[in-house]
Amino acid sequence: MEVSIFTKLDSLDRRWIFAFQALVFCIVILNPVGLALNVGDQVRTAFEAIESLPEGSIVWFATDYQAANAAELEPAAIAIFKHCMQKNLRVISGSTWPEGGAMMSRLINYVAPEFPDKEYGVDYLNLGYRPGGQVWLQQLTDDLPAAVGGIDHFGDPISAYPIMEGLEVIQDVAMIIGIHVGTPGTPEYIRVITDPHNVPMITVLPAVSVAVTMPYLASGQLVSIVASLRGGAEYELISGFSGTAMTGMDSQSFMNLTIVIFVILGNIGFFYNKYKEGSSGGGGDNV
Amino acid sequence: MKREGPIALLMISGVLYIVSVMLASPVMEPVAATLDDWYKIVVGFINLVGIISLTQVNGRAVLRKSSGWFYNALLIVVLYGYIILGLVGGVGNVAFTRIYDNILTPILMTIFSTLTFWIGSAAYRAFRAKNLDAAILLVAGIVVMIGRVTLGSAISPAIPKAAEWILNFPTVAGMRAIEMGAAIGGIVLALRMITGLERSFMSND
Amino acid sequence: MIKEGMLLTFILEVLMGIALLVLVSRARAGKKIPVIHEIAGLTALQEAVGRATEMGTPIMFVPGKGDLADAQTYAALPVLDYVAKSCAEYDTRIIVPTGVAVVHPVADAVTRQAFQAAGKGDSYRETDVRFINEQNWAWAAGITGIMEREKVAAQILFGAFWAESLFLAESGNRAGAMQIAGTASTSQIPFFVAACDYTLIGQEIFAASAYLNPEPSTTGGLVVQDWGKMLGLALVILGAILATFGNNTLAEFMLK
Amino acid sequence: MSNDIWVWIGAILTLGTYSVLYKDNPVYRVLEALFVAILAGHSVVINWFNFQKPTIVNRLGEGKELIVVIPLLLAALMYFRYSRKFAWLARYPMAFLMGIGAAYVLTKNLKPMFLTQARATMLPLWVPGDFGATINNWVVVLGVASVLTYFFFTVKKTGPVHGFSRIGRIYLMIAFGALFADTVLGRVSVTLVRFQFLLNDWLGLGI
Repeated sequence: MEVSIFTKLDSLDRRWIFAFQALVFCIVILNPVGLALNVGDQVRTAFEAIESLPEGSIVWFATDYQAANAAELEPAAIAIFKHCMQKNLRVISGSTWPEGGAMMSRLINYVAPEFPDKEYGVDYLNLGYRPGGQVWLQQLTDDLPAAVGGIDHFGDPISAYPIMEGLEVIQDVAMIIGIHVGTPGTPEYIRVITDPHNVPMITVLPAVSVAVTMPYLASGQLVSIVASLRGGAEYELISGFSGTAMTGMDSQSFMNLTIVIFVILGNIGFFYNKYKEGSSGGGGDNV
Repeated sequence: MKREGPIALLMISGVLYIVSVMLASPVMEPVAATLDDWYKIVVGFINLVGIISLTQVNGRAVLRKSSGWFYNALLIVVLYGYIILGLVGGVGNVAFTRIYDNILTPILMTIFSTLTFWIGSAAYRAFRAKNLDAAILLVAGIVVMIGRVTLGSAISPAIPKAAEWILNFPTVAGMRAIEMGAAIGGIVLALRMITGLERSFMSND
Repeated sequence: MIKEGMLLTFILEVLMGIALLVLVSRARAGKKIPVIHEIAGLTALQEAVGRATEMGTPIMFVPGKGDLADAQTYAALPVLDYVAKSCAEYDTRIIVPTGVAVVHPVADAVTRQAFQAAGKGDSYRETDVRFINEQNWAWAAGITGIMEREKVAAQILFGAFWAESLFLAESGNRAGAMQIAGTASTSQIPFFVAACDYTLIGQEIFAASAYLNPEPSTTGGLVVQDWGKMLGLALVILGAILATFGNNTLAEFMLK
Repeated sequence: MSNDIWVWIGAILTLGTYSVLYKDNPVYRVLEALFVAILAGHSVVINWFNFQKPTIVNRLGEGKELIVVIPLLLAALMYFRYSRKFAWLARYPMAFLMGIGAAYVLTKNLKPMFLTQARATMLPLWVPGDFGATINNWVVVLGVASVLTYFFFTVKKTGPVHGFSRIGRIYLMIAFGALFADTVLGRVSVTLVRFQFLLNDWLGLGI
C-alpha cells in the first residue's frame, strides 16, 4: 500500500530531523548572511549602567556556571569584562560552583591579552569557589576577606593585592554581574545580597532561565538581563568589542526557522491523518 | 537518640538562627555568623560522600564483572588519577588545567549541545494543535521562536514586538504567580521541618 | 524588637505556623479540615501500572535530582510509595534510579516498605533501586541505558529536574514508554508538557502527594499553602484597585 | 585542517560525543566515564585547595580557633552512613544543614519572592490617556490572579472559580510556549559553538 507523504510527515524518524538540523548548521556557518542585529533595551540598560560607574569601582563577577554553559554565556561575560577594563573598573570574581574558578580563569585568558597593561591582583582577581551556597553569600555580606579565607583561587593571600582595597563586605561593590545558570544563582543573590542590601545586579543568563527570571526584572529587583548568545552579540555590538557571538546570530535564525518548519510539517501531517482517519494520530499528550 | 536527637538539633539550630537574624539584638547577632561558618564547614567537609558513593557503585560493578564493567573501571582509574594529579600538582598545574580545558570541556559542551537536537525532535512531535491549550502553546512558541532572532525583524518589525510583549506581560504574570506560590510552598515546608512535622528524611531505618 | 524590613515576614510566618499546627492537631484528633479536591494525572498512574502489568515489563520511577532540602523530593516520595504499592499488588517490577546520594537510602526504604505493606516483601529486589551518579548527565545517560535494556512499559518522572529533563523524556519516548511527569522546576515544565503523556504542573505535585498520602502534616501544609495563595490573590486585587485610585498605602506596607 | 594536536583531540571528543545521537555506543560510554570522573575529581581538588586545606591549616593548625572542631566533628558523622549499625549518626549533620536551610527560607524568601512580587503587581487598572498601558496592566493583574487561582487545591472549582482557573491555565500555556521557544534559542547557541569549532578550527573551512 502506498503511504502518502502527508502520512509520513506525521511520524518522521527523529534521526532525519537531527541530520537536517546538522546540515543547516553547516550551511549557515559556512555562508553567513549577516542579518541585521538591533541592540535591545535590556542590553542597552546594562551597558549604560556599567558606563555610568565611576572609575575604580568594583564589579563582582559571580561566575556560577560550568563548562557546559560556557558557549552560551561567555561571549556576554567577556564583552562586559572588557568594557569594565576599558572603564578602569576593578573586576573581582567569586563562585558558589566548584567550576567557577576555572570559568573565571577562562574569562581572564580571553580578556587579558587585549589589555596588556592590566594586572592580576590590581585590576582583576579570581577568588574561586567556596562551599556553602547562599550561606557563603551571607558571609560575604558580613566580612568578605574572612568569608574567602583570605586567599584567592590559587591559594595566594589576598591581603597583598591592591585590588582588595576598600572591599570589606560585598555591599561595597558597585555592581554585581551574576553569570548564573541554576542553583545557587540569581534567586539566591537576590534574597541574600541584592534585595536586603540594595546592591544593583545585572544577570547574564542562558535563554532557559530568562522567562523564569523576568518577574524579578519587572519588579525592579534586577537592573537588566543579558540573555544568552543574543545578549552577548548585542553587548559586543554596543560596546564595540567584537567577539564570537555576532557570527552566531544567523545560525540561530535559521535553526529556529528549521524547527518552526518541522513543527508546521508535523501539524500538516497530523491534520491530514485526522481528516483521513477521523481519529487522532501521533504521540499522545495532554497539552 | 536515633530520632529525637536529630530533630532536636534541627529545631534548635533553625530557631537560634531565625531569632538571631530577626531580632535586632547585638547579643544574638554573632550567633548567626557562627552558624553560617559551621554550615559552610559541614558542607565543605562532607563532599567526599559523593566520591565514596561513586567508588562504591562503580567498584561493585567491576567486582561483579557486570556488563560494561570496563567503563566502571575506567571511571575509577581516571577519577583517582585526576585527584592525585591535582593534589600533587596544585590547581594551577598545566596537566590538570589541560585535561579540564581540552578533554572535559569539549565533552561537556557537546553533551549539552545535543539538547538542540532533542529539542528539535520534541518540538516536531509534540507541538500539535490537538486542542485549545496545545494550540495556544504552539502559537506563543512560534511567535517567540521567530521574534527573538534576527530573522524575525528582517521579516517584519511586528514579530519581535509581539514576542517581546508575550515575554513581558503574559509570561511575567504566569511566572510571577508560580514564583509566589513556590515561595509559600517553601515556607510551609520549612515550617513543617522546624516544627518537627517533616521527618521523612530519617526514614532510612 | 524585630529588625526593620522583617516585621511583615515575621507576622505572616507566625500566623502560618499557628495555622499549620492547629490544622495538624485538628486532623490528628479526627476533626474536619479542608479537603483536597483537584488532582490531575492520578488515574494515569494506575493506567501506567496496568500497562506494565499487561506487558509484563517493568515501570521506571525517577525521583528527580533534588536533595533532602528540596520540597520536590518530599512530593516525589509519597508518589513513589503509591506506585510501588500498586506494583507490588500486581507483581510488576519497579526500577528506581537515584541520582542523589542522600536520597538513595530514603528511596530504597520507601520502596521496600511499600512492598512489605502490600504483603509482598519477598518480591522486593534490592538491586532495582539503584544509585546511578550524582552528575546530571551521567545519571540521565544511566537511566536511558536501563530504559533500553529493560524495555520499560512506563516512565514516571517526579521531582526536581534540570537540563536533563528533555533528554529523559525524549529517550522514554524513543523507547515507546508511556510517560507521566510532575515537576515544580519551572524551566523544565514545558519539556515535560511537550514530550510526556501526562504532566503535573508545578505545585500540582504537592497536592498529588498530599492526596495520595493523606497524613495530617502534609494535608495541613497544603491547606496553609492555599491560604497563602489566597492572601496573595487578595493583596494583588486590592492593591491594583487602590493603585487605580492613586493610593499606594498597601504597596508601601509590603516593604515593612 | 588544523595541525594543533589539542584541536584534533577536541574534534575527536566532539564527534565521539555526538555519536550518541545515532545510538548508544562504546565510544560514547568511554567519554561518559571520562567526563564523570574528571568533573568529580576536579571538584575534590578545588574544594581541598580553596577551602579544606586553608580551614585546617589557617584556623585549626595554628590552634587559635579550636571551636572549628565542632562542625568538623559534625561533618565527620556524615561518614557513618556507610556503617549499617551507626548510619543513624549521619542524621545529625543532615539535621543541622536542614535546620539552617529552613531558617534561611523563613528569614529570606517571603519578602523578595512573595511580598515584592505582589507589590509589583499592584498596577493601576486605568492609566489616563494611555490605553496600551491600561491593557498591559490588566493582562498582568489578571494573569497573576488567575494562575494563583489555578493552583488552589482545597477549593472546589465550579462556576466562576472554574472559569477563572481556566484562564490561569491559558496563561501557563502561553508562558510555557514562550519558555520552550526561548530555550531553543539558547541550546542552538551551544551547538553552534561546537559546529564552529569543527568546521572553522578543525577543518579550516569558512574563515
